[in-house]
Amino acid sequence: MSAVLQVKNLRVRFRGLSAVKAKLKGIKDPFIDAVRDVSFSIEEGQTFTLVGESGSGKSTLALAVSGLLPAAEGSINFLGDEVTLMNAEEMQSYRRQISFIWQNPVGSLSPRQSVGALISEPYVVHGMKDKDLKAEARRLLTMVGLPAHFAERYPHQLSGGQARRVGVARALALSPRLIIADEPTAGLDVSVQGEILNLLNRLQDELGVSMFVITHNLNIVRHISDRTAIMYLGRFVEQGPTNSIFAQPRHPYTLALLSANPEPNPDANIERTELKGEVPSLMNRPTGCEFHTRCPFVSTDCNSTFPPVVDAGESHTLTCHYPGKHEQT
Amino acid sequence: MGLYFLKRVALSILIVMLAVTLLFCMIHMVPGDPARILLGPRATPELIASLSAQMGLDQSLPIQIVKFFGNILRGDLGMDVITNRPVAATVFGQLPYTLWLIFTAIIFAMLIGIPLGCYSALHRNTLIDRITGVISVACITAPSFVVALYSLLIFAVTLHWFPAVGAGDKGDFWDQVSHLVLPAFAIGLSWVGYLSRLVRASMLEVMSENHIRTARAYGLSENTVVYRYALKLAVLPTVTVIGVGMGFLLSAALFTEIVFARPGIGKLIFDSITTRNYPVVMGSVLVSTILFVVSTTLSDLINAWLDPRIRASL
Amino acid sequence: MMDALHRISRDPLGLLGLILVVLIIASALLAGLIAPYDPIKLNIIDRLQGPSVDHLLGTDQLGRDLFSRVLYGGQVALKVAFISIAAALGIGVFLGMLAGFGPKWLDNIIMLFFDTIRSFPTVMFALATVALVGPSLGTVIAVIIVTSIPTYGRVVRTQTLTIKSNEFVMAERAMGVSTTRILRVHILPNVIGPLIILASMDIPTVIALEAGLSFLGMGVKPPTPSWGSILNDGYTLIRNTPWPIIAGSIPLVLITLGFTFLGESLRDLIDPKLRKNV
Amino acid sequence: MKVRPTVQTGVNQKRRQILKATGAIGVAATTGAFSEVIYAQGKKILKIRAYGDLRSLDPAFSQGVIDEEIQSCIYSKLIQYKPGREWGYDLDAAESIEQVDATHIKFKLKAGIMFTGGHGEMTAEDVKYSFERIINKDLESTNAPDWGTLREVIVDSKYEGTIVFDDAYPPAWNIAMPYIVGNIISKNAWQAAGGKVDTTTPSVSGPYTHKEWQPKQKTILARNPDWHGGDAPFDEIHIFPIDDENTAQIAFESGDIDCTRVSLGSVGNLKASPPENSTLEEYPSLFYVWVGMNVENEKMADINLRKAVQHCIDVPSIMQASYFGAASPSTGIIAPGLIGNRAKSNVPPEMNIAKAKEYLAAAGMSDGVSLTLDVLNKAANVTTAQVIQATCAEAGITLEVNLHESGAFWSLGDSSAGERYKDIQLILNRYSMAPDPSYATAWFVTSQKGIWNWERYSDPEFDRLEAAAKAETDNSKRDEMYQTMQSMMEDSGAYRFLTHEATPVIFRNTIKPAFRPDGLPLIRGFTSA
Amino acid sequence: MSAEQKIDNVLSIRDLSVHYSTNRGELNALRHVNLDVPKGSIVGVVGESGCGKSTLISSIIRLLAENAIVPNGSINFEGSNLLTISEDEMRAIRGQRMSIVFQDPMSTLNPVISIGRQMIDIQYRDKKTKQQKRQRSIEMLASVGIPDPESRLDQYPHEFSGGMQQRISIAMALQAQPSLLIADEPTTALDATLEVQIIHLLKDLQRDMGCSILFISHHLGVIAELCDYVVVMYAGEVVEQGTARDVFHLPAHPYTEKLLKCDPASIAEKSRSLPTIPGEIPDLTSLPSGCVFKNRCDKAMPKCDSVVPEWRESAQGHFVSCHWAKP
Repeated sequence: MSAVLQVKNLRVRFRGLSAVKAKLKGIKDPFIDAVRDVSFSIEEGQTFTLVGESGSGKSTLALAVSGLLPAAEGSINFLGDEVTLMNAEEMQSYRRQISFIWQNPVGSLSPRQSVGALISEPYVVHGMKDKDLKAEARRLLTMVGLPAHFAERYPHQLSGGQARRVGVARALALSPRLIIADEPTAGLDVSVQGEILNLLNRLQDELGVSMFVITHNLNIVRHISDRTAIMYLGRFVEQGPTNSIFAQPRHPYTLALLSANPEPNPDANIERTELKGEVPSLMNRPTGCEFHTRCPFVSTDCNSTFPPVVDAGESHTLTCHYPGKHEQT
Repeated sequence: MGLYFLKRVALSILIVMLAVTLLFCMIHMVPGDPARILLGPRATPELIASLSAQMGLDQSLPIQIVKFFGNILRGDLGMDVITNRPVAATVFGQLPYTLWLIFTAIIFAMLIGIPLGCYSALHRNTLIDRITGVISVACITAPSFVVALYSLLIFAVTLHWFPAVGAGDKGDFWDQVSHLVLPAFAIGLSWVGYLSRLVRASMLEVMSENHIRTARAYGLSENTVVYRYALKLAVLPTVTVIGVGMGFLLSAALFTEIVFARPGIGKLIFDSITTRNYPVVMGSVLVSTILFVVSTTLSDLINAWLDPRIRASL
Repeated sequence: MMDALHRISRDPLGLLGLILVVLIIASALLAGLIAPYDPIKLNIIDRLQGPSVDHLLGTDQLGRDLFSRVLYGGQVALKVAFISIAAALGIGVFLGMLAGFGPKWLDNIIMLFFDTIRSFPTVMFALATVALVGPSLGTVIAVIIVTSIPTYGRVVRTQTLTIKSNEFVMAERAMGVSTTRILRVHILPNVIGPLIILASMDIPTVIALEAGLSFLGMGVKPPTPSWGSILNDGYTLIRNTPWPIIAGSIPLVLITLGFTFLGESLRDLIDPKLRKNV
Repeated sequence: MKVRPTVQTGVNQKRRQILKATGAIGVAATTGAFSEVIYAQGKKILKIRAYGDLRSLDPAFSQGVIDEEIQSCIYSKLIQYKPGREWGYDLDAAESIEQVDATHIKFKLKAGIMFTGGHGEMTAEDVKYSFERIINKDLESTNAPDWGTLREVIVDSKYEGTIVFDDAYPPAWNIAMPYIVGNIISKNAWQAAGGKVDTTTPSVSGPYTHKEWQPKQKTILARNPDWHGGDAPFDEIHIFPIDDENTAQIAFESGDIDCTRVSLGSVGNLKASPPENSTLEEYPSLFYVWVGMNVENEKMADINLRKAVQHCIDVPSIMQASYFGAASPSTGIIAPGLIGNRAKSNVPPEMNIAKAKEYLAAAGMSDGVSLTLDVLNKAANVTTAQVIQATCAEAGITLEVNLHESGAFWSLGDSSAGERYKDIQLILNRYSMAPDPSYATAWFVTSQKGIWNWERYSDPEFDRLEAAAKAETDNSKRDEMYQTMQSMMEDSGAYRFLTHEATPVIFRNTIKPAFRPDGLPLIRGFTSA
Repeated sequence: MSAEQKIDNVLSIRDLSVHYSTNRGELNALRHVNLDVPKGSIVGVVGESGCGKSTLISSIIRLLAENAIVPNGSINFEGSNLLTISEDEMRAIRGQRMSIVFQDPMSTLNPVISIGRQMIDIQYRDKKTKQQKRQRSIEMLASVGIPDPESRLDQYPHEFSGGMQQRISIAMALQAQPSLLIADEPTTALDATLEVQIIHLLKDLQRDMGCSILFISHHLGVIAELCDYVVVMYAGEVVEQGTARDVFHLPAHPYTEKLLKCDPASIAEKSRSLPTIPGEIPDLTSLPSGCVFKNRCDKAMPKCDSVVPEWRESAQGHFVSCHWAKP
């Protein structure tokens, strides 16, 4: 098994203030780090899942990986090629090999295009117009379990689940090596969520494609993912094999996320790790451990020194001063 | 906020300079020599040449423009070639009349148009809504010179309610007001229609928003919901439109100023362009673009005052 | 399309608008068949007559049949409106999309251009243009094109900015779709529909502007019959006869009602948020 | 006796009541600086319309009738136009004046004519200063040509002087002394003011003083208590610049003004149902309107084509359509009542298509020809152009009418401003006129080509006659010379004379107006009835 | 929740149907809905998109869209039928005895009016001084955990985060101490960790104030954690209702059963093939005869095709509409 994608020490930044404003306010660094010091790799045919709450930098990371946002630092290596150094032509061929499934099932489909046109667009864009576009569209629709006559429909005529299937079909069109799926189940009903996850699993099994899934829904993670990372304020606070993360969450934030998911059982007696307050702004990151403002297990030195990376074995790592402290209380 | 102002002022200066330069170049490409027009049929070629030199017309266009802006910095708008008075005196003498006219017209339009629009929106698809719809759209159409003429014939000639021409006697407030009524009506009428349609549309939109449902869910009286909660949002686009509408208002003012023989900047612009009175053209274009820029800025500020979200983004 | 028509017909004002628009366009197109007289044929003996069976709307100072002139005037009005709005739309859409989708500096330049044009009172710009090239139908059209570009451009820019932030645009970009294709295939169709409705509601304004220019003696060349020149004739003749003004006003009011109600009806149908950020 | 008609006072009270009843109608506050109230009851105020706004109060720089209407009220002249239907003059500042020989005019001023502002009594020195400054090249007065061949004014005594010309200059009696350049100003005051003034004046000597100018709104004249002629009839005169004739008439009907020119189109209605308490009077006018043809234009160079066009134009139709039957066809450029007016034109006013076709055939253009007609964009002109267009079409001449706004129009024939003068083919033109024939013919000499002679008509004989007629003191000879000149113009085919228009005026019966024979108001002569 | 217990119900809906007239014909958004909210309890309404949850809420607060028709049914709230009382009476109830927290906090509050103003405005019925009203608002904000409420009162909605906005909405809703609080998916727009905070807040406030809550959500976990009773809706009908324990442990309707099964949260083991409910909700403008769920039900029998199942009590306090349900 080899890595399809390898990301090392990636940093993505945005301009938070205009140059003039920053000068006026005497702020030296007008930039915001949306993603900071992130490293991970995705193995061939495997699924890597990124979990985090809104604003944690998940989508930014995905866009940076695909070259849609420039990386400020670090490297992104796709099958041996460095994405950050690609010229326009190389980038175009990179785009052929990765594809996206976007968060909003209907909103990610161009509203005035028919489903058929949408599905066959990848071929048009990548100079394969001579293909039988109609046949391809039919093939892909069948593949994602939609009847062929759906090719004539328009996005607004689709239900969430159907639109999501169209999105998947589109992502599969060019037989990519990597699919980046941003919240593939967002906005879908529970019953439909299952269908989409099954579809993704089935396609991965059939096509051997690697997947990079971004979600805030921990419930779905364990069913699709091989490896999971937890993101907070643009950093990975914990990362490891999915089983290990679920079985033995070590970082207090992971713990809180996992326990924040109420089980559909009125008798369930959850020992909940509840977080205080809200996520701090990226503009002024907390000192020391960036999670210390909300951490239920915060200690004196958390607010002054940045925590070390702790190896919890089985390539399970986390960044915390007191990993597993909850077990002691 | 401070930065916003700095940016805004810089941009405004740029717009004003561009606009003045552009129009000045256009007028200069136009045939017609101000000296000839000014001096009339008996002018000798020597006289014409001498006057041209006096007006700086013998210099190249870029130099004239640079000189013009240089003079502005020194607070000098040049001399009106027709009356030999400073352009500033001519322009600022006319400006108040037009400002009052436009101001009155807009107030009139808002006082009638906004409630009308509200009413239509709240009684959507009723007979009254449809009737006000037809009337207000018909108002939009009416060319201001036709409205001006008919209001003169009806209110001045037949009914003798209001005076016909001029702007009234200086110092006699009621006389000035009575001279303002018909022209303001002529300009404002189309805006009544326009504003009422605009307010109706945005009111309908606002009324369908969630927070209105919330306000109702708290049992707030319909009046509170409409006039305190919805209207404030619904007038936001109106404010913008009025701000941007300055150009149209000045144009409409021109027509009424002609028909009512009223002094004003619209008429001044018209006269100075047709007589190729370049210094006055430059001066009045300058003032009217400043007027536009100020009015759009003002409308932005009013919007910011009404809407804290915009305030925050300034 | 049929669906839209069906839905418009359920809105009484929309239906009224549709009927008026169809009626006026048809009467303009068929003026040659319907008009009882040659619109430019002089008949000085029968000048300044009131409405009669012979002359439905009376005659003007040259004895020309006003009804015929109104019908033919429709051709001028529609020509001015459609050509100028189409051209202004074309350029406005192009510049607006460029501003909305392009780099910030280009956006700034285009917006500066828009604001500069908008800062002229329309009439002043018209005056300068007319002084430059002389009054004619072409001049009127040119003036309207230039002064309308900023309005459409701004709307398109705002729309483009909104659409640009939609997920599907990012989706297309991620697929490697070129900027021109995104603009042409994905943004344009979303911008153009609402814009055409907006433009249809501007048609009356354009026609009124033509009337205004005629009033200042800067309209179409004589003897071309236009509603504006009929109105202008009516203005000078007001103490002799009210009929030319009435004749000039009727189609103006009707077409305004028509296009406004049709446009509003379509707008409510397609996008109620359209007028917001003009 | 009140001049403001009682009806109007009533209107005013009514107006105020309405305003008070309806509240401020959304208007707040006034503009502070206004101090005076001139609505005081019992003041006699004459309100009259002018078709344009004041431009200058300096006779050297006044621009035509509008300024002169004001200046003639505040300054004195040796002689003034006599109101009435016949051209003539009355003595004003002059106690006596006579033409002693072809080049000398002797005058004696009345004693005791005082200049306001403490500038003393009017003397011959003031007359000398007033007249000579106009022809002084350094001053660059636009009105210098009105003084023709004036050389100097010799001061003979305190009140006496002699006006000396280089050559005989009969027009001095018609367009100089009683007109713009005849205004006498105070040397003292002018020198103190730096030699020229703008829209204010330091000193006046007429029945009224210049009280205030509100640009584009009105000019206010007030009675001059020190006027030598006694008390002026009005406390104040308000002159309103109103260019639109509809508006002017409405202003009259609504009581805002007491006297105005009305449009020719309204004459019929006003005659049929005259407004209460008012009088309509029709005067001829001195304007002359014609269709000119550019003899140097490639197409128009053929005299046969020009003659064809002359015969294609149906003047009676134009009189009906453009002037509502209130004006009559003209025979040339010199109006009836003036020396040089022709009884008949060579080409009859009615069109003659057959003849036109003959000329076209002679020009080898039987198949038709297309020409352009340049027109100023005023309503009457546009209508005239359309009539011409229609009648020309009957003969096979296709006319394209080009409208121009005034700035562009008035530079059409200017050969110093590009090549546009060459493109003129037909042009509909209208010049104003002062009551001396030389004023009309001066524009059509060879030296005016490319200046005001847009037809580029040139005939050495015409030039010679023009110069001679100007200096001819025998009026019957003058008359004959000017008639000949107009015939020459017409025969060249370059001109088709249309009309002198007309001046219908309406005034309230509460005033007794004074008009020049061409209907222009002599405001200083207005009295209350 | 039987008829005898009716007296104890704050809200009791009987046989309520709501139709919308649309271009495509009559849309039967709600059909013969029965629902009870016992005093002092939290009732959860669960259902997928298009099941009629929002129509249900709109009919309770009587703010239905213009094209809505209510052909039959009654909504009894503290002794008065909300469908028949006058508009003024209804207004007197809204925000006073019954209030509501909406789904999207960002659009629920008026963006151009300060929080304080909005909170004071809704106390318009109280004859208190402005200062007292202000004080009351500060107390409420403090009770929902807004730090420094006094100074934040003059701020505008956009100056608060989504979680804070939802807390404010709750504060406003509970300000008048209503007997019924309707919470329409109040946590959907929030992150999981915030969701937990809000649920706890609601629970605490409910306990302190003793009001009833009608809690609408599609999130089964949240319902299970928070609610005493559960109502399950499907395609405009209430298909099952009972205590939370009954419904979650012994679902009586096949739809409930399937819904519970396919929630990934309830499947602790990693599975590559999750259970689903195949098929789609029927078109509400042209409903099939018989049971609405029959096309997706694997227990469907011929009777289901023709006969609409009755609403019956399958066990003590556990109601269901299914032919399989045992009486």
